[in-house]
Amino acid sequence: MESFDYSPYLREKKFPLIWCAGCGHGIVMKAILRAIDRVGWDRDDMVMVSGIGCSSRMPGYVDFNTLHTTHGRAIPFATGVKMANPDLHVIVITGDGDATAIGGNHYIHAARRNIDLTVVLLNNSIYGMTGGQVSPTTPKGKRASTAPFGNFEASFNISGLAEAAGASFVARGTAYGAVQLSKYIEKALLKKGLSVVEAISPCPTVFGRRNAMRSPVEMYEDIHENSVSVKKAGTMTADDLEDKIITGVLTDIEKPEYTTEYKKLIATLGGSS
Amino acid sequence: MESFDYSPYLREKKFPLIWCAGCGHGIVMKAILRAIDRVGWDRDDMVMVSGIGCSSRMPGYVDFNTLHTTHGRAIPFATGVKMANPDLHVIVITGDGDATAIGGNHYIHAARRNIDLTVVLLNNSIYGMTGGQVSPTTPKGKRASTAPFGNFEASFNISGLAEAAGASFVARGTAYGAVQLSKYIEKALLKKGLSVVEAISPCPTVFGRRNAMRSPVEMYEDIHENSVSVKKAGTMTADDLEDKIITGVLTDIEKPEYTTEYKKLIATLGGSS
Amino acid sequence: MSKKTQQEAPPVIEIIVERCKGCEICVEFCPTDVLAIDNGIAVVINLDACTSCQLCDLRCPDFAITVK
Amino acid sequence: MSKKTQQEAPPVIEIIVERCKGCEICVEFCPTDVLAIDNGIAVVINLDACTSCQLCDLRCPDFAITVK
Amino acid sequence: MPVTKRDDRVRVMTGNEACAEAALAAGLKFFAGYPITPSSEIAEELSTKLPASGGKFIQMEDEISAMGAIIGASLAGAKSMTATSGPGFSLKQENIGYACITEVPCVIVNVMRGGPSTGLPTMPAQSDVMQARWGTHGDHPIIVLCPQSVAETIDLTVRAFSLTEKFRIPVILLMDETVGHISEKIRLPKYEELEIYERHKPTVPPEEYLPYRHTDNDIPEMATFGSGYRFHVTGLCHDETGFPTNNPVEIEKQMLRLNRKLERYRDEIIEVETAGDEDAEIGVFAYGSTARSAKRAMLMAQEKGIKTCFLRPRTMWPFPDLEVRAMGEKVRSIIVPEMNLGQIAHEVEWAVAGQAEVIKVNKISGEPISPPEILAAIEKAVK
Amino acid sequence: MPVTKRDDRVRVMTGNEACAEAALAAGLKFFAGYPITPSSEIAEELSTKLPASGGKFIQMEDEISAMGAIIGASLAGAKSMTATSGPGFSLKQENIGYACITEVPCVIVNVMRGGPSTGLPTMPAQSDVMQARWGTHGDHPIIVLCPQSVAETIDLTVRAFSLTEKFRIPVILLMDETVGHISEKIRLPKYEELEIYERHKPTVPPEEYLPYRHTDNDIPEMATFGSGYRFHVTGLCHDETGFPTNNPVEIEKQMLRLNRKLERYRDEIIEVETAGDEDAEIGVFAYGSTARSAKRAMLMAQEKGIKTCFLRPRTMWPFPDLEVRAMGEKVRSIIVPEMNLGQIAHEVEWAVAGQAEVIKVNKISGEPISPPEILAAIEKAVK
Amino acid sequence: MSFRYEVRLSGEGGQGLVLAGKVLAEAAAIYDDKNATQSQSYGPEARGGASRSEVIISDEDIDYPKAVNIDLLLALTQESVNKYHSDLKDDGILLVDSDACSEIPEGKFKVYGVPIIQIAREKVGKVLVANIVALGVITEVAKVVTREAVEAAILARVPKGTEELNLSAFKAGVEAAQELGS
Amino acid sequence: MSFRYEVRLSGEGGQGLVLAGKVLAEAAAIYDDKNATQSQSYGPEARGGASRSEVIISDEDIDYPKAVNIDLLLALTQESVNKYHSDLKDDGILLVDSDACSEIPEGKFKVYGVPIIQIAREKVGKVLVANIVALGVITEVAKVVTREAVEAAILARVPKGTEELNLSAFKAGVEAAQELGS
Ligand SMILES: Cc1ncc(C[n+]2csc(CCOP(=O)(O)OP(=O)(O)O)c2C)c(N)n1
Ligand SMILES: Cc1ncc(C[n+]2csc(CCOP(=O)(O)OP(=O)(O)O)c2C)c(N)n1
Ligand code: SF4
Ligand code: SF4
Ligand code: SF4
Ligand code: SF4
Ligand code: SF4
Ligand code: SF4
Ligand SMILES: [Mg+2]
Ligand SMILES: [Mg+2]
Repeated sequence: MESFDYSPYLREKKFPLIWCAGCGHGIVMKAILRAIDRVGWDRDDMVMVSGIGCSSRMPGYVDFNTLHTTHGRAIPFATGVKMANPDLHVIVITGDGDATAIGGNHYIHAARRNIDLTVVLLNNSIYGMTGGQVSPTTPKGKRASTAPFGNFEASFNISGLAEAAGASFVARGTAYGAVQLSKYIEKALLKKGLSVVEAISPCPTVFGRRNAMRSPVEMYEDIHENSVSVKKAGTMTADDLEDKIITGVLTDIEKPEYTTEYKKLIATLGGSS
Repeated sequence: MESFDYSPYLREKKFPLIWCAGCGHGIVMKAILRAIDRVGWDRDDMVMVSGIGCSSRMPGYVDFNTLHTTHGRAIPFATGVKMANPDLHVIVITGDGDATAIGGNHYIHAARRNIDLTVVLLNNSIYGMTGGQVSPTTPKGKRASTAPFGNFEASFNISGLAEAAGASFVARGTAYGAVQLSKYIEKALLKKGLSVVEAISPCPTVFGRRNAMRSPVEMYEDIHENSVSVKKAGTMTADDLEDKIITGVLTDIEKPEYTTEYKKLIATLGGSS
Repeated sequence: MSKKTQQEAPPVIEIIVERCKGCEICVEFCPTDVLAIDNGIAVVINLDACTSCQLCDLRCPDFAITVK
Repeated sequence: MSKKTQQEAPPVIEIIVERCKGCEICVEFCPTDVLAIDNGIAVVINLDACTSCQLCDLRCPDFAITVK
Repeated sequence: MPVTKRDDRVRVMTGNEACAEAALAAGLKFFAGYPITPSSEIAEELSTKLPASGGKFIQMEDEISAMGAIIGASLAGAKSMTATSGPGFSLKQENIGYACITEVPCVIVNVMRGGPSTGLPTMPAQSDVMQARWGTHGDHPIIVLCPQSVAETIDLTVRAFSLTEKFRIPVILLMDETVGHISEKIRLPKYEELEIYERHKPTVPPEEYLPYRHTDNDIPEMATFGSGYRFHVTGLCHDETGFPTNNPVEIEKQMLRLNRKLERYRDEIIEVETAGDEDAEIGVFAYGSTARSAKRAMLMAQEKGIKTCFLRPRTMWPFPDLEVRAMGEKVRSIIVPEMNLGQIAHEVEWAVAGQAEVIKVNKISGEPISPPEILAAIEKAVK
Repeated sequence: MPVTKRDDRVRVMTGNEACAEAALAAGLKFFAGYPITPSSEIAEELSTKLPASGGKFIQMEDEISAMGAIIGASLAGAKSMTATSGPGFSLKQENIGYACITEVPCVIVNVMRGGPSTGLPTMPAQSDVMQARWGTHGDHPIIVLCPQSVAETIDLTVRAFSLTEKFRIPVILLMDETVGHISEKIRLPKYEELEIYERHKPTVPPEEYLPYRHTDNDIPEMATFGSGYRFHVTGLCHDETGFPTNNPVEIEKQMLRLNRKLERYRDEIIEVETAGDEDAEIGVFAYGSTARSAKRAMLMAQEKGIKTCFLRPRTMWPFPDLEVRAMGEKVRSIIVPEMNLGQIAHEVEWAVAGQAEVIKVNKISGEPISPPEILAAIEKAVK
Repeated sequence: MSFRYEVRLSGEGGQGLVLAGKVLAEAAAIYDDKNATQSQSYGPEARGGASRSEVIISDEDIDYPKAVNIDLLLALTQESVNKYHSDLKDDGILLVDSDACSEIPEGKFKVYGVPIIQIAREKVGKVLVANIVALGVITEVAKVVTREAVEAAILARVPKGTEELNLSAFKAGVEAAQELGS
Repeated sequence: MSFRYEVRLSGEGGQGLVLAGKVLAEAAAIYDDKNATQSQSYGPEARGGASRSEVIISDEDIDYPKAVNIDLLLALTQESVNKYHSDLKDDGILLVDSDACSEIPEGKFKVYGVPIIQIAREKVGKVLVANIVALGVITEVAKVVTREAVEAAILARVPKGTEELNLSAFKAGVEAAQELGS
């Protein structure tokens, strides 16, 4: 078996990647590129939009139409891109802080509208870029630079939130389980509607170190041990599931998609787009 | 039986109310005041905080500490009030636009933190104050000044969203069923944690007229016909439940409350608050 | 006390005209047709029928009607 | 072709040193201990053991290692 | 005798309606907004008319996202606009800065009401004129146009699109509540005859394309997402390639180019109206709806024998400093009536640098300034 | 020979740490923030130290909510602060306007980095100085302080709290990345000896309390939520009672009172540092970290025999116009070095009104301006 | 000096005075080829109807678009009479709903009392069209727009299906004015 | 003129140069009663460590806090040697990690080569403390802070439990410098 050749998708001049040694974001990026390759879309038709954060630096490295926006606002920018030209395939790259702290409202509204974007949310449970502040997904008790005594806020179930808001496809994968992750992303890309893939992506530098996980490898092993497939999770008790990462496709439903509905409206009114 | 005497709670000099003839907001306001009366809290310890909208004009009429903030931001202001003085009872008055359009993020984050606020969300499925634009709760197909061909966006289940985000108490009542509504509000007030009461409150002026409901009374009758208790809803099919208003207590769970946890932290650190 | 007997005084329905907006809610939801709208304002037209059920008060959005 | 036979050439493991950050992921997750870190960079220490399973490539966050 | 409309292009419409109408004429294809008084009618009009003309309208969840959406749409090739008022304008500032540094064409309408905060939602003011220039953080270029009437709203809306597409600088159309809500008789332009500027696209092959090239004219060509030019756009300081850089030389080069566009094309961007006596001793400087009172006041003063002249910026920013200075060199006093506490009078003072006395006529009560109020100031000044 | 610390109050700390430390000393009880480079250390410090001193720290979901939360907390009686940088500062603008019109005391720290937009997150700039004055819509009063060093960050943070509590005007502490991140030797003040201003509370019985009373001193007494004074606060224009009004007379009366505070207490609010030769021919006007280079440049110029003087605003807004004018009347040229494109130089030009030449020294590359660069401008000016 | 005619329509929110103003302005501007502007004052936010609507008609450009020296004031409530009559010109016209406004202040203006709302209710059958009845009266007493122009403007503005109703309201207003013998 | 000593510590992010700078500044300021500032340059956002840390020591107020005329440049990588050596004073000191930096540019400055990282790894047992080893060398060759002050500052800054390790790193640096015979 040949290694997958990422180079056609890369801006190799921009390498090495800005991310720290062992950061999961690079693994997720690979999973995305393999998924796109399988789907077979033309690079000219691909748009990758991100907010601000370590994760949001990804668009700089991929040879698509790329848009690195403001913190938390990737989804609105992507909404504009998609509405202006519904033929473009728009992927949103975002982090837990970007999508669920400052950008939480756009996240739920995009889900409500069910607009055809694929949101890959790199969840490292921390604000990586700014040096390790607590995020809405930091688990209770974990330390962060602004949770010096351990976080005592509850954390979001961000996939659950997307479902409640109306997303038509939600899945969760991990940087450890990179093959499956890529499959979920592929499904998400193909879904006509708002799809979210939450990718658990370890941050060794500012999360791991502060929480007694000394090496990147340790963090990946940790993910490995705590991952439970959605199927298996169905057989487990809530107690057993605490602190577990449930992976798999969590929601997959058919609903009217926003730009498609809009096209119909235009057609009804006799406008040509 | 004597009529309930609202006057001790009112700023009667500010009457008549700014709301249109038949607007549900006044009925909800009464339900709130009766609930507060039953709970027996001192007016000096009550803070009512609102955003911007017709609904958000309520604080001007009640004789508490009252705070009419910026559009969508009532919850953050209320969070500051409550944290600075956890002995105050803080009620947030907000509208569907205020809480779930521009303010959606604060709404879900307050639920996540489970901070002890009572949010009464007056849902009239429209932006009343600005003249009838579509809101995130406008039902599909209904007309609004910015949905001239009928709304084709999906609408939020705003109670469901609060639950998914972590609220510890969620209930839904209506201006028609004002007695029950007041009971839900009472429970919400007594709940230690973030509680949401969604109050279905008709807007005859800019919603009703545009949607062929010619009189306020018609709108109340409509609510009456479409209301289904949560108990009864359990026995109905999803199809039957379409367009129905499910009323009752939807969530009521015990979880650690934010300001209480913070107090503990201060105590641990030996700080005195 | 709450049971209505013949000896009891009839209820007193107070309508604050400055507040009433004539929305007809009290009129339509009064179970015994005690009220009506006159010149855009609620008025009592059949006090005897009033059962003091308070539904008019409960639903009046404008704090304009009370029953004692 | 994908079945490994004795006649086949051994896999070619390419490590782009400018990209490698020495995170040890490839080293630790290689099932057959083909790799090691030397002076902060991944190096091949036991090519013969390589089964071309690609796990190193799959998980290298820095696009630094490929197996052909 | 049945009456028939004499001229098919004659209409009575509000400034807000005119803005929507003109935007469509200029080729608007995407509008994202969030309702706010007194701008909502622009969105309402477009929610009907855009889809009918094949464009797209969306009501976003807030003003921040509306601003983000129009930038995204513009990058995907659509002429884009949003409309709001003070509170929403404040919220849009961060993303306006993004459009500035990434040089994405877009039009932002602010129909000014009284402020700060919720202030006076239904009453006119002109108190966002400084914010329009300085509302977002960091040095940035911005163009601001101020119509005084419904008819001029048509012109300046069309012009806003031309300027933003040509110079790749966001353009703010700064109306006031009076202009937005007044109904006036206008004559629609012939749309076929409008001068519409289309974005300058690259002609080089994609691999040679530099999205932030230091071109001779300081305006890089702009490709469209999906057109085969795969480029990168970021709000970080970037070099010619569009990728982030920490190199101080490259940073400064780009930032200076960006900001230089305003100076370089100043004369093309700035438009003023002048009127009145050549040998005036009193000048009146006014803009937006207040300028209508000001001009009337000038006429009244002239009737009373006071030599008066009038200067009105249709372009507020870049500020018409030379024009103001020229007036300052001619007259004894300049009267500056504004529905604010003297924001632009400060700029007038700066521009005249002591050459003439600057007299402020301010009103922030939510009421417009009337001709007699300005006349009184003129009369006092000549005494 | 073991070394022992000589003086217990001597520390080496960064400007950001100093800001947190001083805020606690001034009585800070509530901080709400959202992380952003280069301000995050202020929040990080306070997340540890506030609860330990009985105060509250909260990281909100964004900057808008952080700003809202501190206003709420202030109304409930807590001295409140937030800290951010450019992008977050832009987002806070709407609610800053709310604090202005409702006269709620609060301190907003902006540690300036390069802009616009994401710009240069880790590099210093001074390009939000105009935004600090005009960032929110509507006419509004605001006070802005600019420390040049870690030691001065201590002073001005304490002062920020005093000014905001005394005048009921939001105070912006405008640091720059250099001041925020530099570690310097300082000597902590004796906290017991600090002059701390506490909010002026009403003494009348609750039923007589007018939250926006037209007091003689233009500063209404401020009650606390929960203290028995049940009053109403709104961002709409309101009258003395705090309730909304559409009455033009009442509106204007309140708005004028609000804005008048800045003029009336100008001399108490404005602080400048002056240095150099009485008979200088060249003046240098600088602020923030750039002022350190500027002062060095002045000394270097003096060594070369050039009579030079120096003016540094510790208070940036209200702008020290009289002080600048006085300098302008004395010197031939004023050099204004800034890490922006000349934002404050424009104000200097306005203030001197042609009395002196104003020479801009600007740098927006993310690098600080060095003494030799300023010296070069001085030398060129004397030629 | 040029011709400028200022009309202020005042009453309560919901009485359709903005629409009446727009119709008047359109009649003058589109059908009578004059210049015209219409503006209004709102309540606290956009929601409620405006309680004051102003039309300026002129044969020149209209600079200041607010009424300051009113030629005709329509007042449908006593409150508006009290509030606005002092803005009337010396030879201006005060047109009041004679049922709603009993106290008529002293002044040099002419006063016409017409039971506008009653006419709408009783003659036309819909209180809602009182604004159009008022337009009829105004057209007749002010004589700045032609009847035909106003009719055309009404037809262009009112919802489909209500044309007849509105035209008859207009006619009722015109007739009531004629009875005044003006 | 007054005494001003400028130190630049350069290398890669993650080598602890900011901490080393802070320790040096604190040694001078708190324990040696001089004035001192420390500042740094960051990468694209705050996340990564800084790759450049500067300390100014003076007996006066320090106005411009950036190094412009460097007295001592520590370079732990060849890249930093290349990038920064030209900022050195004529009689300045270039201190390089002798393993990492093989090409030493011409200049009037003095050059010291010490295998700092190797000492940390082999003599002290932790690459991580290379920054403290470097501090030892600097203290010895620069002679602007006392050894005691630096030791006290190290103890005040390093995490509990690592005091011994860091002190021995410092000592190893001092000794290596002494071997240079300076
Ligand atoms: C408006 C605004 N606020 C704050 C910031 C600072 N900031 C940059 S990235 C970031 C958090 C990123 O966290 P996340 O999205 O989880 O990405 P990660 O770095 O962890 O991949 C923050 C707060 C900003 N750039 N803009
Ligand atoms: C930042 C900002 N954006 C927009 C507005 C305009 N605005 C005022 S109220 C409102 C909607 C209110 O709707 P809702 O909360 O549902 O209240 P309702 O009037 O229906 O009771 C809007 C959009 C504003 N005041 N501020
Ligand atoms: S800080 Fe964390 S998230 Fe950011 S690049 Fe480093 S490891 Fe990845
Ligand atoms: S517009 Fe609607 S919500 Fe607002 S007051 Fe009127 S009826 Fe109520
Ligand atoms: S419900 Fe109240 S406001 Fe409505 S008609 Fe009856 S009394 Fe009047
Ligand atoms: S109390 Fe009951 S019966 Fe009496 S008027 Fe009211 S609703 Fe009718
Ligand atoms: S996983 Fe990649 S970066 Fe990490 S050590 Fe191996 S080759 Fe190097
Ligand atoms: S391909 Fe598999 S066996 Fe070979 S080096 Fe990589 S991980 Fe090890
Ligand atoms: Mg993260
Ligand atoms: Mg609503």
